[in-house]
Amino acid sequence: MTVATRNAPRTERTSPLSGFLRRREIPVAAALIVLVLVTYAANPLFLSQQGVKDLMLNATIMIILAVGQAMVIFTRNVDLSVGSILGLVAFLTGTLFADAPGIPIPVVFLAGLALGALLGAINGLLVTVAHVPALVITLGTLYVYRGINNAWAGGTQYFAGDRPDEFGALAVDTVLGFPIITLLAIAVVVIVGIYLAGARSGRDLYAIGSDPEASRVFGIPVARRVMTAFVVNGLLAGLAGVLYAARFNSVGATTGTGMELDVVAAAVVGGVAIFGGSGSVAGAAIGAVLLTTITSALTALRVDKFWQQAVVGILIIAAILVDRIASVRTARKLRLTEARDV
Amino acid sequence: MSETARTSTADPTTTAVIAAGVLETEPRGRTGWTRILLGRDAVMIYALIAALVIAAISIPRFASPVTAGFLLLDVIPILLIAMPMTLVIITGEIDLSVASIAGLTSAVIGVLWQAGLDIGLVLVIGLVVGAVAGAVNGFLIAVVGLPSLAVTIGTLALFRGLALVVIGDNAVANFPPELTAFFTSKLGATGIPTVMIGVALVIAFFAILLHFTPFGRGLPAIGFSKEAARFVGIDVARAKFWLFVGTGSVSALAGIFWTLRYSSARSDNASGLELAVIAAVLLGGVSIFGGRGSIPGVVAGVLLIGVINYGLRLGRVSEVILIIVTGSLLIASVVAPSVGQAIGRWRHDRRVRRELPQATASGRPRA
Amino acid sequence: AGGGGDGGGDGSGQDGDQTITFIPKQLNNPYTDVVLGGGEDGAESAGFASSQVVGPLDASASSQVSFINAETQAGTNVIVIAANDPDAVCPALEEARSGGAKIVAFDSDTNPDCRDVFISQVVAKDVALIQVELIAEQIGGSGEIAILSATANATNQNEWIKYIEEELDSNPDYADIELVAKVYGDDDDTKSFQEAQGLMQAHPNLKGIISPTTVGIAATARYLSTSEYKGKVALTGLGLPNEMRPFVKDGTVTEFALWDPAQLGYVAAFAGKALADGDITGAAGDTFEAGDLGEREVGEGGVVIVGPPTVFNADNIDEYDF
Amino acid sequence: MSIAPPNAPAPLLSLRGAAKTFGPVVALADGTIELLPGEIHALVGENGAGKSTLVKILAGLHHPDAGDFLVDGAPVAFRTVADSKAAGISVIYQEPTLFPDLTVAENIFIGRQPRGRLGLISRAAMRREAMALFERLGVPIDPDRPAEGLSIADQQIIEIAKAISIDARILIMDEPTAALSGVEVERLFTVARSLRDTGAGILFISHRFDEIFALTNRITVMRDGRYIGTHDTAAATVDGIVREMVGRDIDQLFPKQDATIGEVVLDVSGLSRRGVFRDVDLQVRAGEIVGLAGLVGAGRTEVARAIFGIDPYDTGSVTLSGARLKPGNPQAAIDTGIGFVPEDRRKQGLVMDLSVGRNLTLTLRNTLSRAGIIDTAAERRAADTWSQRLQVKTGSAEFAVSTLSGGNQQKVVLAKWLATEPRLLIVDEPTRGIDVGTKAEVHRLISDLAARGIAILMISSELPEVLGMADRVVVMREGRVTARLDRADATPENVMLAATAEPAPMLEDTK
Ligand SMILES: Nc1ncnc2c1ncn2[C@@H]1O[C@H](COP(=O)(O)OP(=O)(O)OP(=O)(O)O)[C@@H](O)[C@H]1O
Ligand SMILES: Nc1ncnc2c1ncn2[C@@H]1O[C@H](COP(=O)(O)OP(=O)(O)OP(=O)(O)O)[C@@H](O)[C@H]1O
Ligand SMILES: [Mg+2]
Ligand SMILES: [Mg+2]
Repeated sequence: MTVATRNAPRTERTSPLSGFLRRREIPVAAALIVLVLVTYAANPLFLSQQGVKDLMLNATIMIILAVGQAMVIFTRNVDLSVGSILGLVAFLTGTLFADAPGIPIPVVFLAGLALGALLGAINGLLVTVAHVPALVITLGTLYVYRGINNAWAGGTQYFAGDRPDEFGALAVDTVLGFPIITLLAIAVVVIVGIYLAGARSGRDLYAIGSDPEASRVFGIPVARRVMTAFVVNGLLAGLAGVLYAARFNSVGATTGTGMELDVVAAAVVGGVAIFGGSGSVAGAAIGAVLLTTITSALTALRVDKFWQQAVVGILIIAAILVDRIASVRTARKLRLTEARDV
Repeated sequence: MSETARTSTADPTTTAVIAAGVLETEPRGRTGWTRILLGRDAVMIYALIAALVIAAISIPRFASPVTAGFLLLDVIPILLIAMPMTLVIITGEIDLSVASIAGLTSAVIGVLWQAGLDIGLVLVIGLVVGAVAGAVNGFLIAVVGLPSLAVTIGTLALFRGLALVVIGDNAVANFPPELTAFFTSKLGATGIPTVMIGVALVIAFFAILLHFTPFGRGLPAIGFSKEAARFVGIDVARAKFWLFVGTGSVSALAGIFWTLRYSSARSDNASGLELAVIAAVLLGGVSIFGGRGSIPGVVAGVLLIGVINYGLRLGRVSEVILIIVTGSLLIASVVAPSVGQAIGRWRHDRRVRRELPQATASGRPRA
Repeated sequence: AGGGGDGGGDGSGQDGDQTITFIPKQLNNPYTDVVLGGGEDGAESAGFASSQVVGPLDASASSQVSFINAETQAGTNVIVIAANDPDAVCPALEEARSGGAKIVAFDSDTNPDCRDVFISQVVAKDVALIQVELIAEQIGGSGEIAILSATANATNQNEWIKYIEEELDSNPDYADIELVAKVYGDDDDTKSFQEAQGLMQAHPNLKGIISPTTVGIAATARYLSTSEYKGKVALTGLGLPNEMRPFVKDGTVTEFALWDPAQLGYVAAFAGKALADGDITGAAGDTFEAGDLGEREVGEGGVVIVGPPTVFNADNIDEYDF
Repeated sequence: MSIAPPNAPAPLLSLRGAAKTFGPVVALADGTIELLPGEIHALVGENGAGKSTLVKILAGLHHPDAGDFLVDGAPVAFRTVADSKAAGISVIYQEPTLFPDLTVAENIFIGRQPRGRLGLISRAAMRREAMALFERLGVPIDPDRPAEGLSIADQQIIEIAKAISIDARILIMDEPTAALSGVEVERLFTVARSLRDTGAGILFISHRFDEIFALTNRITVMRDGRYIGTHDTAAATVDGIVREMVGRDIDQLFPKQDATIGEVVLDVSGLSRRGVFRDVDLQVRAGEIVGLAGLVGAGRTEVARAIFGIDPYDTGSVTLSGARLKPGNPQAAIDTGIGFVPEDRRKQGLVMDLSVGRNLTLTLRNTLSRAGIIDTAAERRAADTWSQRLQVKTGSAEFAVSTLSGGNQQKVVLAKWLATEPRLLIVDEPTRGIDVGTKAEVHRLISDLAARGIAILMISSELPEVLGMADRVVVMREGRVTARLDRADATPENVMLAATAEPAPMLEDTK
């Protein structure tokens, strides 16, 4: 008996271009470009210097949150408490500037990151040690963190005037046309992106999301990796919280309320599979930009205000649909050219 | 055939202990009544009773029919939507758009009533709107095969947006007074709202559907393994489609209740209710991964949250404490069983170690 | 609705044993805190045995109802409420009244049928007019303006907007001013911020913005102060001095208005006391003594006016702390 | 006392008296094994004998409740799989554990991907090394495709590639050949022998005696969680091993009973699905067992799934006792009297987290209900009856079916279909991964069913099974039927020829 019945493997590699076009980020990025161009055609002011700056600023905080959320989703978990974490850290930032005048800005950043990481670690611990579903745990901490924020802040709000000007300037000053906080967000995307694509422990996150049980059997330190994802997500939510305080007018008990579903939507729109295992942080970031840009675009297009939210909903669904069609195509191709008779 | 060598490390004691392949001293898996009395649902019901007793003792005026009325009126929307939501989550899906569907229904009936349509017709159209909205979810999820978490985040925005489109910034309040009075009326002196009769019917419907029908038997199978469910002839897509139509329709019912109880139709009615419903369902013991869950547990879960909420409010405890308590309860409800399991495992290991001879005391360095 | 009766019975009547509860639109809101601060002051001066503040954390239409219910059952004598929705709270308030409680609306009115008196900041029309006046002055009497409001359903906001629109249409002084947009920031800082941005893009010739909400005006000011539009687009509306101080100082905002929120709560407490004691019934012409603020009269429709709005600018803003 | 032959080198690994319990279930009472360098050591035993449990202890996945475990003569206590890997142990588990979203190459190297510049993973190097491994195994799999959608056989091959890529000193293979065809098994053996010759020790678990006797040096037998004995393969006989495994003499392996062949029950004609199978004609009569033979990947499972309605088909028709079946509707197929025992019992045959009882009655849910409401007492009775009839070994019908051994799980699958009293039963690899004792039982069951007039379509990759059981054999190759053979003509040569080459002229078409 011979292997004559099997064809030799096809030697030609899939071309880099077609590989690029198959990436899940592409449809979202295309949708974003179309949206921006159409809006620009209708209202040139949309891409004025100030307009572009506003678009970037709007996306910044959502990008950072979406990157963290994507990391957690890759491991087949989810963190619904990010809005509450952001709120707590933003309030901490306000408190630090108010109670310790003259505190160096980097110290505030560190404190914010630390608090975010701590809150993320609590989520991670509950999820990994107690082996309970993240959606339930983080829905719980969503309430608990929000409660703590309310108890701590009460009616106190810190306003722009309570913070040093240099801190507020982070969200105003630009370098090469990019606002400083946007550059921070881009740096986050690049660093986390490289880690997830190029580091062994980063790849583990995808393996865990792809099949948690198999990961355990295979010997991947599942708990440690999931913990890492939650801590990093908390850390990034903390960063977002500090930047929120820099960018927006006031921080108080309700800062960041209701953000969680938007963040998950951004990741999903960006091609992050909700059940883990696939997607990229670049995609999540593009998803964040798309969602934040839609609102601005609709306003710039003077779409009736009552229609705006409906249009956002339709676009979210359209993005998932497009993504789905693309992946069904790939799957069909895999079926018709089965592995061994490629 | 020749045996080259033969060892037997099993000494008589070991053999005795584990004679029939089963540890004699080990408690068996619970069956029958103990299973029911010690199960997850039962614990929720005990917790509910405990909460009621504690509230009655420590909060003046809690133990009165008035409480029953106000408390039930507060939880009815959650209770209603939690029923189909339980079934949806058991099949491993989720529906985040329920509150938006309730809002859309509210907006539609408001506008139609103001336009002068007959109230009966208005309510029927409201229900149809909910069913259609659910069918949209069901189509995208069951037929197209999109993940429900993602789809319903989209329709959460879409349906709420449509509510705004329909009614804009108006509020319609002039519903027939007989009708709105009916929705807050009580059954005699019991304090129980009259509408609870309808709610009880909805609960019974879903309880029977889940626990005593062939359709319901299929749902946990779908939740655990879609593929295996297909191989026993369960039409997974159809089941899911109808479940989403179900959540849509019942959300519409909740929207109608909401509108008439508060006699106010607005686009933002019931907003944010989705997370409260899901929290209650999960507290009621439904596994977010699908497969596990029961209607009695969920009813107890919803009522427990209701009692704590109302009790604390009556005791004028701040809302802040309330959300911390709600969140902690949710966390505790899932962490506690897994702590229990860990303790059980530890005791089992200890018992086994005592009974089985440990071959070498020194030879097993625990790394 | 007979259930409320047995709850209300034992608490009412005896003087000195009366209780008052404030239900704001939402807890932990700085403006609300100032109002409630005045309210608690007033409650003490007026002689209530105890005063409470309860309320939801979100300002949604129906979230106040269960608090009203709990207060009804607790037998509270006076409920002071700022309604998130004028109609949604009605059935619950009716039930409270039939249990013997007196209802005082403040800040944002309920349906007049379900309360005894409404304590209004100011005459709604005055608030509208002063804002139009301020913006007209700041943009030099002509050009495009826009309104950035709170939620699309807010009763008080919509009333002011209605008067603003009427005034712009009818007053020949404002013939050259065109109201080009109304947007809603939902009293959410982020949303208001982005709506402000959107206005600039959608209306390149915009000369001024009126934001009759404290959250909206602050968010818009913050946006303007950090954008190229600073100093080019005028902004006015209703704001808290503490919140607006930096923007007045840096020139983003020249003038804005507000009444003293603490007085609102203060008067509401006294009105409640007068009602509970049976001194007034809420009919037009009734008068009551409002502590340090002197005598107040109940006007048409059971409305009590607290006082005229104050205009804040760089010269006087440091004199206020709320 | 030592189980090693005299003058033998020091054992690589030795486990003595290991015990493991899950709740009240004793999976392993006395797990004992010794692996020498340069040997291939078979571990045999019935389903549920505790083989996989023993493997999981060696892998560090389970912590034993008792017993001694030595690696290179030193006592060890692995806490995680990583510990056992560090000790040079590489394991192929019974059930493939691949990550569907990752590429084939990444699946092989996950956790130890080759690194290039800046310490980042080098995809090119990873692909190169994967290609080299597949070269060695003689199977052309595209290393860049995701593992999603791979056939069980391909998954198993990737598991093997994964294990041998580590250059482990100790290689443990738990039924690696269960899903493989002859060619692939041969390749695997070549690789295993070359590893052995470099001094590695290999533990090999299989239910196929031909493989055990062809490959191994020694055989260890287990029964009911206990060590029974170890033998030199050269000196052992199949009968002797089997007697030790089951503790008794077993019945005839292929107890084919005579049955009266009746009317045509299943009639498939011109069935085609683009890219999967073409023009499949097939008939099965009452009382007849038709064997569907072919190499793995020939499309047999696909045809069966299309008949049952799991997959759609493009053209053709399926008729059951004269009634045309609705395509793509399994419930209609069940209602008209088809039962289907699928090849992947964990994913398709059973709902693993559901109880034994609920699994058994899942197919009966419609028939057990009156006026739309399920009669729960009848449901419990049915579950008890059928689990007793097939002698399913379980603590309680309320235990999750995932706690059963592979063989017992397969019995549950069979039971739930027998309970529907089908007219046609399709069985896909009914004895994959099942021990001899149970296997004979399954065969007897199938034969019984045929004798009672049920039509049986049996897909099997095990030639002796097909030849022993079938009245007629239909052979498929690359999605087409290449031969139809009567029992008399169905010799191993004829079947293999039809399965691998152009149809030879000597093969007569029986249709
Ligand atoms: N996680 C578990 N929980 C409960 N029981 C278990 C578990 N794992 C295994 N068992 C039980 O332990 C016994 C041994 O199972 P094991 O999988 O080791 O058998 P095996 O020899 O590998 O069988 P097969 O040849 O069918 O693969 C079985 O009776 C099984 O039901
Ligand atoms: N999981 C899958 N996804 C997509 N296509 C598949 C899959 N499995 C198999 N195929 C396709 O179907 C054809 C038949 O494969 P299949 O494994 O079903 O054949 P078989 O004869 O039943 O073999 P087996 O002995 O494995 O059951 C393959 O050549 C392949 O093209
Ligand atoms: Mg096994
Ligand atoms: Mg097959």
